[in-house]
Amino acid sequence: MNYAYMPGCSSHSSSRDYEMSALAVLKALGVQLEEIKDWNCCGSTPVSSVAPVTSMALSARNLALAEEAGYREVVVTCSSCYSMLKRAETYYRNDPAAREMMAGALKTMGRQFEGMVTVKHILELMVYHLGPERLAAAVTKPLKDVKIVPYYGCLLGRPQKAFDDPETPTSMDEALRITGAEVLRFDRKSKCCGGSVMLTKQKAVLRLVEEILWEAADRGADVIAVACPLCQLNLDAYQTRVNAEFGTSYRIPVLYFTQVLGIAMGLDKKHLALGKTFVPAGRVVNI
Amino acid sequence: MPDVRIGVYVCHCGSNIADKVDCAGVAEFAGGLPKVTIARDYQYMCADPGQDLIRKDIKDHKLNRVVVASCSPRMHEPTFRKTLESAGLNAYFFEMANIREHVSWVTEGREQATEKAKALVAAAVARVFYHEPLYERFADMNKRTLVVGGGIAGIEAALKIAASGNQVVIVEKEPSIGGNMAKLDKTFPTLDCSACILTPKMVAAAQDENITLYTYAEVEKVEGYVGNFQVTIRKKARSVDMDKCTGCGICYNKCPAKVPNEFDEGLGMRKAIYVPFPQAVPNKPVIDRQNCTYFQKGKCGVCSKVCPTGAVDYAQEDQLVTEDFGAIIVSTGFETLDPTLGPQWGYGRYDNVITALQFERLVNASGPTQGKVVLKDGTVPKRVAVLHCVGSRDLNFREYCSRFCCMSSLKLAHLAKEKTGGEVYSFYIDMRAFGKGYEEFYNRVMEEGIHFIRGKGTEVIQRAGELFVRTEDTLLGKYREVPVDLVVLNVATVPRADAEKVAQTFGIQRSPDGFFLEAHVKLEPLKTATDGVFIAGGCQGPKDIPDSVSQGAGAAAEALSLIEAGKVKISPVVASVDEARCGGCKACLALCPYGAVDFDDEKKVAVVNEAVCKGCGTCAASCASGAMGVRHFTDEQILAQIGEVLAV
Amino acid sequence: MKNGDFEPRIVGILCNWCSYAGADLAGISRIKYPANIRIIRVMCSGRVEPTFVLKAFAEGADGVLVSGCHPGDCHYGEGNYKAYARKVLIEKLLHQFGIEKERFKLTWVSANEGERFAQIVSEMVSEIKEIGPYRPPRERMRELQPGAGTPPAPGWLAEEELETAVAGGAVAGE
Amino acid sequence: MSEKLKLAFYWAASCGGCDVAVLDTDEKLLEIAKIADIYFWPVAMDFKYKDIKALDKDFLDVCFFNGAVRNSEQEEIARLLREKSKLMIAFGSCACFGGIPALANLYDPEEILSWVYSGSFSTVGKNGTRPLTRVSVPEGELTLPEFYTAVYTLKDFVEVDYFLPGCPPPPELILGAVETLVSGVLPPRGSVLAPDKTVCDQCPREKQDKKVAAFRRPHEVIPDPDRCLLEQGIVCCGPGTRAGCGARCVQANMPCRGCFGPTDGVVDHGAKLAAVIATTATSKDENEAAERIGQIVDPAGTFYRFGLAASLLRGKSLKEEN
Repeated sequence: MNYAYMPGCSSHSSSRDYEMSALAVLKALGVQLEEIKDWNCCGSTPVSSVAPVTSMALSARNLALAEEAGYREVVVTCSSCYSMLKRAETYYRNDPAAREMMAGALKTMGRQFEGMVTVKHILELMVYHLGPERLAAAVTKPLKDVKIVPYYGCLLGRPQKAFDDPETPTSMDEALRITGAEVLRFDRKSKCCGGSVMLTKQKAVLRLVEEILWEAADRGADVIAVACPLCQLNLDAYQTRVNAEFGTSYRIPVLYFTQVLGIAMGLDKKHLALGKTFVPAGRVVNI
Repeated sequence: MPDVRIGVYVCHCGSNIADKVDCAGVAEFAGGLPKVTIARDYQYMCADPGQDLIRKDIKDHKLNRVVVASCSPRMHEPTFRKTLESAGLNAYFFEMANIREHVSWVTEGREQATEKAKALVAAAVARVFYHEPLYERFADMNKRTLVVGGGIAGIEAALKIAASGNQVVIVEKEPSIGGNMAKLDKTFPTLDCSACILTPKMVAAAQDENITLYTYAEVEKVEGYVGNFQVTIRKKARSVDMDKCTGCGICYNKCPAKVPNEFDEGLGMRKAIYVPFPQAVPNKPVIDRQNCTYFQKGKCGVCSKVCPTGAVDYAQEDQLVTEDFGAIIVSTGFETLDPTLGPQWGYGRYDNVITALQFERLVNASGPTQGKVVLKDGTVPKRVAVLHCVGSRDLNFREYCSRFCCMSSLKLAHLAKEKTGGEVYSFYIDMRAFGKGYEEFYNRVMEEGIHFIRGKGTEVIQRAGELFVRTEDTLLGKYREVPVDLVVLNVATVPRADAEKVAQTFGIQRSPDGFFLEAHVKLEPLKTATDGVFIAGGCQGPKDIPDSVSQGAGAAAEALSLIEAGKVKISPVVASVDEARCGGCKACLALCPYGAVDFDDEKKVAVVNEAVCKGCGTCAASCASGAMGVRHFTDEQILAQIGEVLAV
Repeated sequence: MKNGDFEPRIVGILCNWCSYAGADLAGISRIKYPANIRIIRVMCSGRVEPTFVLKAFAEGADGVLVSGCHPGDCHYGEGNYKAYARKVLIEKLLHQFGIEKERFKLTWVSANEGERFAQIVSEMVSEIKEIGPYRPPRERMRELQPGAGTPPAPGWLAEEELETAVAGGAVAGE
Repeated sequence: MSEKLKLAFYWAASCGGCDVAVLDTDEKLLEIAKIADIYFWPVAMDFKYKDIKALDKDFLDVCFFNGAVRNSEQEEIARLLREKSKLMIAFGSCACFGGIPALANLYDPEEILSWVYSGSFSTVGKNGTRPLTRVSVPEGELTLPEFYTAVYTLKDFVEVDYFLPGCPPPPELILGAVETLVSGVLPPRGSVLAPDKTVCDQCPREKQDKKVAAFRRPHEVIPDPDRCLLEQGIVCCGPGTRAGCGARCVQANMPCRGCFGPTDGVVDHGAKLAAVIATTATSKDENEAAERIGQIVDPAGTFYRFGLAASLLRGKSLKEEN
């Protein structure tokens, strides 16, 4: 089974570990992702709020490229890419004015989009398409005595409701439960981590991060599992600064859910790129 | 066919039509249409002089058809039909062209409006040419009224009708009447005790010889029409013989099975055999078979053993009874929004987040804590937050305002202050104190030292065992997190879960918010699309007690005005079969939602029961032989209309 | 936009209880919409026959809008479901008659959806303006003299003929 | 009537089955011959148009005109025979409502000609030669009738006194018509010489509520011979088609095709049939209703098989002309 794959900018930089583990897990499940040739920026953060239409056109180009290459589904790992591409897809199908605009922009690039491509997040692909049975069958080294909180971040169900509930999503809970780990209740699973304003409003963001870390620690989590590069960076890299700011002493590894799955599936740790986190993955990796 | 002579009258409706439509021009145009004898325009056709004009022309010009171009036929068709009748002409030789609602009020340009008005008039003229005289008939009116739902609105309606000497049946699906009001502790703005003012009404309803109570019963099916409804009611098995039971209470004292008490909003426990609350009417128990050990496991039977009168009857079965009624009042009430739908409110996540109704039960002396406001751990909260508009005025949940929650929140804040003596915070978007004595009540509560925070309580979080309410305080222009011990969510008022089913059973339409739709938003608040079916109370939209009581009384007046007339008019607009043409294919039989089409096995043709037919015309539209027609909406009439509406 | 000057003529056939009342509400609320629609009232969308739709097109309508109560809300219970079934077949027929799908619509408009009604009309008008006027097939009937060419059943007889035909009663073959 | 009836038969746009139907009266034909003289019958005997032209106005008593009108010759002869006949009878479904030939109204004349003269697989010459209405040859000018833009019913061009539908009209009705004419007690002008009931009235099958869960074509099922065909999901035009045929088709386990046209008062036969058939497929689930109705193949060809030229729309609009 082959899907078009849109890596997005972070997959080839800060979140190499996400991409590597995702590809490794999917490969083990018999799924091949094929990178869209000549893909471009999804049109995320700064552009999307200043010039929403232009940013949608950027997304639309990626969809058009996938469609031209004969794909019907584009898989993304990054939640921000997902949100942007999904927005373009949704607007293209339902809003004639936006469709006209995107079609016009694509035309200047000599391209067109027929609306035949559907965007899927890797979490959606794994849990709702490949299905829990298939994941469970691949688990060879179930995690024991590991407590995990799933953290979805804000973008998976927003702004448009997509494959999971925006407030109380459950798909990652389901995926993680299959690994044998104890998946803890996590009330802040879909709260914003502040990622997009980390550089401009750091104080506010540290408060948000702290609250998430607090609940994870309070519940006794060994690991926070995430599905978004920016969430991972924010929760992982800023733990020291949070500790300095609030006088706390959090030290919770933040792993991509694909890495956790990969461990349980007994995949080669080097393909899972487990050594890249600021807070070392420690115990979970060494089981 | 005798010479057809049509009179056309174009109404100015003051300036309502004349501003946009050249009425004189339309009249002149109409004068040139075939068979039109006279065409005039006039200021107000519906006023007496306008009607006199028609009457005079009918006499002087021997008119035998009349077209009035004015407002919607839904407004004045009955008026002008009466005009024709009073001039000795059959009322159905009349047709209306709607040039106000469908033309002058919706069209920008005068030229387009005038042209559209001409087209509608031409179509009406073409149609009226084919009109035939029809005769209304009358059927006897059954004088009994059915009230569905025994909350305060239904009780009020029943009492009023009973007082006039007419029979009423109240069907209530719970074991006791009383509805939502019975759960309340105090009522705003006077703070009198809810049970104290409701219980006498409940008892009066039970004792009134003109009122029959069917509690623990539901309406299954409604057939017939205004004046002659046949209603099938399911009387659910109570497992207790109502005649033998004295209401002594030994059974539920001894019953070993405990279940969360719905009446206490799940806060306290009740038994499997129970009366929902101490003042219940009737004050006789019912067995909840789902939770009864005897019914689930076949063993126990304690209640039966201890009952001194042998009233417990495990073999009792649901009973279906069919009764006749002339009018129906639907007062099925409302529910509150499921607060778990918004996980951000913390309900179900955190122990000390409760709903307004749960708080009512807490403060109520007969509630699970005997009136003490306590936290889950039994301690008295020092800080209480009351959140307004939880799910109301929120596009993610309910767009509408739930109308009474500002006042009920004020009342809850007052009670919290009174019962706990602690700090009370009220989170509101803005304060809607619209009713008599309400603003005064607001002022009074403010003076009691409640903290009013003008900001929607958007999120309730718990950290280290402490609850925080998050809000944007719009007066301070600041984000705030307020630490509290108890959060009371005043959740949105919503239609009952079974509203769709009830609406379909009674032929009521619903508005987009899901509540029952009245016939006219301002002028017919109690009528529905189905003649003889009225609505009252919270089933029509969020309402406080005074409003519900007024509507109950109003619905009683609506029902009585029908009943007291004694007769009900049967419209002659019904289907009819041309037996000479009907081939007996039977395609129409199953189509009729009322079973008004039967088959005559001897003649091998379809026959219509005119008393049952409502004239929708579905059968006519499906009769390929053309034998089935519907009077006043014949193919000829409609096709003529279609042809002419395009001719201009 | 092409066909800029073209003002389509649309026949609206509306049920009395929901859609006609909804159109009334648009008026009461003074919501403006194009004057291209001419509304005819029936008691129920279940009364609407394919004949009405074809009649409108035969008379040169550029569009036909049928509207009834939302599913489940029909005043008569289920008339609108029948309207829906007929609508599907009418669409197929119209397609075979070369009539574009934009020209015929069945919508659900309730008594309090005045704004929605106005919006539906506006959209339909602009869609039909896009595709241009409908030329009924009678325009192809070049060989016919004016006045000729009506279908052979007493429906097309002149009024007097109709009366004699009906009054005549029995016909051969019985 | 002392004198013998003077009859004419004509064959316009039709298959010829109506003429054969006259022969189907079998030995009764001899009785007709006793009471009537045939002055014109191109399918059976050699007459020339000039012979008819030579007759006095109203010389003929009755003309039985079968076939629709599709070209100028057919119109000319229709007008000629009308002038020479006291009574004009539209004989058979094509003359009454256009019949099968009128399904051509769902196509442009140009589409038809290009198919026939170049597109079709059986066309021999591939150079697309088309017949011309006029061509000059050394011997003079040759003409052919003009091909009309549409198929018409007889009534579109001349006044018709009676309609005798059927594809073809059954012998009993033909004989009944002749007897009526001989009797001199004539029904009102414009009458259809068949009962104003539907085929269902003559159909012996057991009928119940009509709720169709799936439509089937006749070749896809073996229907129960005693139950209503429509109730078995076979599109049967019986509920909306005039009786008089004796329910011939349904008794042979085939659905009614609608050849007798509508009953009196019905404006559009096909539309009425569509109404009843669609309604039987009603479902509260919109997708289910759509799926059921999707199973009706070629509704225009099914419901307007005989009546297209006499329907409200009468066909498809011509393509935009250059």
